Amino acid sequence: MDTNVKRKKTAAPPEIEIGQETRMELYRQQLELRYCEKRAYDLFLQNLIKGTSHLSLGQEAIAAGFGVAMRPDDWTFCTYRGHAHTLARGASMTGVLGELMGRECGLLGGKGGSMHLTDVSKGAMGSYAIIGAHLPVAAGAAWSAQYRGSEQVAVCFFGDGTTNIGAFHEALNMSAVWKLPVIFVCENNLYMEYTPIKDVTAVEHPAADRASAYGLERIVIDGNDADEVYKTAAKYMDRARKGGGPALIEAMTYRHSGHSRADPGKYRPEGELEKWLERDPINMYRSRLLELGFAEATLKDMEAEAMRQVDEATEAAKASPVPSLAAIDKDVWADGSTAWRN
Amino acid sequence: MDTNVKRKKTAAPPEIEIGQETRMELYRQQLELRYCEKRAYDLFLQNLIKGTSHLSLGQEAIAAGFGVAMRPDDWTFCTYRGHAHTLARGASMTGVLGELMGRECGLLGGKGGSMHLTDVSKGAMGSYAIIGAHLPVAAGAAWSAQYRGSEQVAVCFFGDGTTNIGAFHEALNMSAVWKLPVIFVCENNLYMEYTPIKDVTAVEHPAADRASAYGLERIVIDGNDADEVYKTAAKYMDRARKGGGPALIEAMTYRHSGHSRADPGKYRPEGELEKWLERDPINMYRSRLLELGFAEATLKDMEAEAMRQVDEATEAAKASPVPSLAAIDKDVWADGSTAWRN
Amino acid sequence: MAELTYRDAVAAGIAQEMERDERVVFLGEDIGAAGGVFKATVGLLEKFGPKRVRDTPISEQAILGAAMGAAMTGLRPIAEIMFSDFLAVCWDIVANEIAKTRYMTNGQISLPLVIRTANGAGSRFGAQHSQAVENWAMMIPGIKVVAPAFPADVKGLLAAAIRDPDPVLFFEQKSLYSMKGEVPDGEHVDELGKARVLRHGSDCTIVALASMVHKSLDAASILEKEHGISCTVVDVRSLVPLDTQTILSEIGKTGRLFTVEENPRLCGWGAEIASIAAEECFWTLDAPIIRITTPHIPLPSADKLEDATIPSVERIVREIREKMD
Amino acid sequence: MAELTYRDAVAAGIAQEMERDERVVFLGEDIGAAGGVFKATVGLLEKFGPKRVRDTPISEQAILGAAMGAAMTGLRPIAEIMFSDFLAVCWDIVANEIAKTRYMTNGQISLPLVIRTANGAGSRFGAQHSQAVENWAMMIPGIKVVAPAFPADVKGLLAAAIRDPDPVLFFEQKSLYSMKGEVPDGEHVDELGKARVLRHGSDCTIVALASMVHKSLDAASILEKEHGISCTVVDVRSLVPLDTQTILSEIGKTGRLFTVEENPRLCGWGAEIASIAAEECFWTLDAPIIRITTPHIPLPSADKLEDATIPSVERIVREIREKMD
Ligand SMILES: Cc1ncc(C[n+]2csc(CCOP(=O)(O)OP(=O)(O)O)c2C)c(N)n1
Ligand SMILES: Cc1ncc(C[n+]2csc(CCOP(=O)(O)OP(=O)(O)O)c2C)c(N)n1
Ligand SMILES: [Mg+2]
Ligand SMILES: [Mg+2]
Repeated sequence: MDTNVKRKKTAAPPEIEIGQETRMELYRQQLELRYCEKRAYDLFLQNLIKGTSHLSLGQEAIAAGFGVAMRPDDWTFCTYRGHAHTLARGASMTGVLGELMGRECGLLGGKGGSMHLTDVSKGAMGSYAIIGAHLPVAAGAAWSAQYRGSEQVAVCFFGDGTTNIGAFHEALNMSAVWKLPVIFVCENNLYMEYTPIKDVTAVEHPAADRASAYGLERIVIDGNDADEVYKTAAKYMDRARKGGGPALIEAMTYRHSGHSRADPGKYRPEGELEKWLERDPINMYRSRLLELGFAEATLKDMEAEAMRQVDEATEAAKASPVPSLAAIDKDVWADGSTAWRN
Repeated sequence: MDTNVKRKKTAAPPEIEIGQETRMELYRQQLELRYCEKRAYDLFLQNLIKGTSHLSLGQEAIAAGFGVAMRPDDWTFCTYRGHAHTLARGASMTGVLGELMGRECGLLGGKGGSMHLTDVSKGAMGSYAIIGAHLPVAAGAAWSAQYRGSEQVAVCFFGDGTTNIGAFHEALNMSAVWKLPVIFVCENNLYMEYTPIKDVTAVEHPAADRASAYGLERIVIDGNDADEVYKTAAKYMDRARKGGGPALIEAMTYRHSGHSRADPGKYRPEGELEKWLERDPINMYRSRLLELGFAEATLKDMEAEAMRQVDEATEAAKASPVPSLAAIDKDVWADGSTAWRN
Repeated sequence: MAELTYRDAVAAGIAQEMERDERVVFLGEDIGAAGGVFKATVGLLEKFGPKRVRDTPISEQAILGAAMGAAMTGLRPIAEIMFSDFLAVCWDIVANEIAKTRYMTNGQISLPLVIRTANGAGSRFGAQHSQAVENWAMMIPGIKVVAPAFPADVKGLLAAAIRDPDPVLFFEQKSLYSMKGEVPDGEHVDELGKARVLRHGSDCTIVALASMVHKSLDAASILEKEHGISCTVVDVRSLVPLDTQTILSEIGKTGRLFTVEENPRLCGWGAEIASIAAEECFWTLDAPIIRITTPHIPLPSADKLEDATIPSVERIVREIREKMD
Repeated sequence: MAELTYRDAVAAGIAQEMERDERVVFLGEDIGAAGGVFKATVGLLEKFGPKRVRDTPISEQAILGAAMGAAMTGLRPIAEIMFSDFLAVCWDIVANEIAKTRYMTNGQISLPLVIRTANGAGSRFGAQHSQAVENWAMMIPGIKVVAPAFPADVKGLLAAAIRDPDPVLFFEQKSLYSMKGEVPDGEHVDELGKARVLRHGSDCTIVALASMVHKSLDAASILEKEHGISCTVVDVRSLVPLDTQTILSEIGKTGRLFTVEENPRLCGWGAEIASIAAEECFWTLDAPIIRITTPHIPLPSADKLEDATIPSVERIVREIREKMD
């Protein structure tokens, strides 16, 4: 498995400058996502989280890079692997962990679960568990921004495996023809569930090598470098806001854990995980910050603070009751009911 | 509208030689398809054909070029615009016209209609009326040929508009990954139903400009030149038979009539049809044959013979009874029944 | 009152709502410049321009996905799926996304959108362009399902659907597009979830939908005149919400229930109504519940075969007469 | 007799048929190297090789299209759709292509293929990974629909489905994968279209499917022991073909019918059976037909909510007891 993704980069380096504040924010975000996902993992082991769950461990730089670059009124559309993206928009950690644990305080009151995290108040417009479905939905949100001239951008995250389903193709074509302000972000972590993406895809870069089919640029970036993600995000979102149309960005990354809770990840070749652990986005970013002159103490403080928040959220979620059964019969319809008959 | 398609051709000219016999066959085929479609049109006007119907007038060179190049055991998959492709495999004209007229002698005994012509005995494996659906089906047939080592090829015809639906993408990718012996032929007649393809597609050549997304060559040919179609067909089918995998061929053409029976074609810009009528495949082919030294009398004989066949088929179809009502309750299941209960 | 065709009532309903609410947008294949393959949307592009009336590629998943994304961010889209059979290519967006999103998000996201589609048989189009699939939709929790039988209902129910805060699947009956009928002048908005009793009888209750309403009315006349059987005819109009009050009360009055469905037999909406009646009106039913449906087969295309397959006036008369003996 | 899990019975059924017929091939996502996300196909790749056991891209339309194309040209493919909810993304290939092709072609094309899929709730996966959608399939003329409740039936009915000359949609119950049961040694082939009476009672007849069979059996024990109500329990096993003879005869014996469905209420298979009973057993029914179903809502994910939504043993007991009063 080739981890030397830099070599494949073809997009010209973005010219955006990253300030100190932004760097701190990028680090803080990554820490929160990492710690929160690790906590989710611990909570499984304690059987406090039921059902399935798909962690983003190792992929945090993408969520953080975009999360920091987005405006508050931009929209995120993500998949079942959506905890990080939802948190990156500022959704409450208690709400996320609570939802995973099926508690009343959960973002969805326990009705949606791990695969459907949504916080409309933060622009987190849903996590979609059917592969491909949310690409056209994101295009639709972008259409509405374009229609209203609101300069909002829709950002849609999905995996490498998702590039082989029909909805990907339809959404990309329509977005390109209508010049919609939508950024499609393929998090290429080299695997669909357990099958290597290269075994089932006709091109090497499942997203980028298809950009030309929609008249778009070929863009491959290092998804483990939060700065690179941030710059790319800012550049293409800016273009989209100004009417320049969509972009399709392929961010190379790797998930440290299995596909989902049930998966020990045994199908990965010897040494592959280890190689990628050397490129851990958070460790890399920490080193960079130190090189750039940030104080070790500042970073330690940030780390402690992120951990404190996760602890606090964990306790709050644990303390939350399970949802009342009355919730079952609410909210199929906008009038709050579930009635199909009179 | 640019009708100068030669300019856009990028595939190296195939080296296949066309013999005299083949040329006669190509002309004969085109004549039969043309006369038969024209007859279908007349039969509408006489209200002898009910329902809808989609003619291939103007697109005959593609069906003929492939029809002549295919082996008897190869498979054709086509769309509702499938009369020509079905006839080109040798299906009976009486069976085709009979089906359009809803008669017992119809290829499908009146149960399928114009949009579903099928003659398995001739390798015409069905006409599919839902856009895109037959591309994966053709891939499946190719998979079975590959599995059995039978050296059969599946040829799948579809329109320009079809390249924007999800099933196109899924079928192309899977076929490329599995190196299936399937040839995808996009008949680009510049319109989906009434909407110009360029208004709804992100690239100029809806099929060819996407070939690279599946690791395939970019191929655009003049679909009104039966020789060019034949040579291209022979070349890529031969490669597919030998394990070289699929091809995606975009054949530029134009339909002389409306999309379907109900369509007068008013959306076409002034002069466009006229320009394409100058490139009528049959007139062009006739001139070429004369240039190549074929005798006028030979061609006239062929024309008369084709017309005689169409007349004969028309009479046979008209003489055929409407299907017996007993047919309704037959053939949902392989045991011949339609029973869902005991 | 103006006389309009069923087809023109579609355009009139859309125009009425686009005029009053600029959040209403409309997208689909060949709906704009061409006015729709059934000519049901002629004039809308000219009136409202290409920003609000958008011709799309052949990408049904993208069409409905776009409608959904637009609806959750403040627009009120109307999406056309040309033939209801094609709902199969975008069924995920209907059944898994649009229908479930409000509930899954605990009410955070509402989806005020309408999916219009041409439903049903009678045009000799064959098995992939003739299905009556309203029960595909009824089966899925989270979408409202409407199927009008008259031009006035087309306009009024379409307007109501567009104003409704929930997703509505609106089934237009292909075979009725050229039917004419009185449509109220001026703004006309109906109410979703109300059945209508079109004929009051004393011997049996016929419950029907869309084109089957007309056939049932014709059958009821014949049954009355020729066989002295007096039928109530209920036009269901809306499968979700379902007006069980009206339906059950009309069944109760006659003690006999016949449902007339165009869709194939298994799991049709008639089965649902029969099961409700068999639970809730059991003691007032005087005889078996009879469902008249298309047989459970794909639809044949030849005219004679198609006509013999879909419930006909003759068949309705015959079945009711035999069963009422 | 060996004891096998429901999950291992899947692999055993496939292996049995792949051994005897080399036209049988198997494709799907993560089914080969990984042995399936439910580990129901472990060992097949090793045994039969990558030519016959093919891992595919995430392309459900291509998977089913490929199965269809292969079936019409001489193979006997088994295709896996990982979760039955995902049938929505390839519904066109199921409902419009596979189901209709034999009829439309006047019998020219037969499609001996099996679509296996994991169906149903109970794993806290939420609304898009927990649906019981067997009625989506039952509704479509032209596909057979099977849903086994026991490991022996998994193997026997899967083998029968693979040998069947028609397309079969085979619903495996997610929540039963780890259930153990006796499976006959050696070749085991069952017959499609036969319901099975699992318990004979005198007071009422419960008709159930898949996981609801187990809950109904448990409820029947409790009803007998604690309330003196004696129930017949019928495992439908096959929705198409439907064994109406067995079902109607068992309803006739008790005069009372309860259907127990996991799917949401509207247009479920229980409605179909209720409508058949309301027509054909009307005179032998002693009381209203009662359908016990999941409410007509998307499925919530939290364990407590999910458990309260799907019919439980307690609810079956309660509803039957109340109605039998
Ligand atoms: C239509 C559909 N098919 C299959 C699945 C099952 N499934 C869930 S995740 C997944 C793999 C997705 O891979 P990728 O897009 O690379 O995302 P990743 O999980 O790696 O983030 C699959 C096949 C699904 N949810 N929806
Ligand atoms: C899924 C689906 N959507 C829409 C249609 C309606 N429809 C029939 S033909 C057609 C246009 C197809 O255009 P193209 O692929 O270019 O083929 P052509 O008719 O030009 O040969 C459309 C939209 C359909 N049959 N199936
Ligand atoms: Mg991946
Ligand atoms: Mg075209």
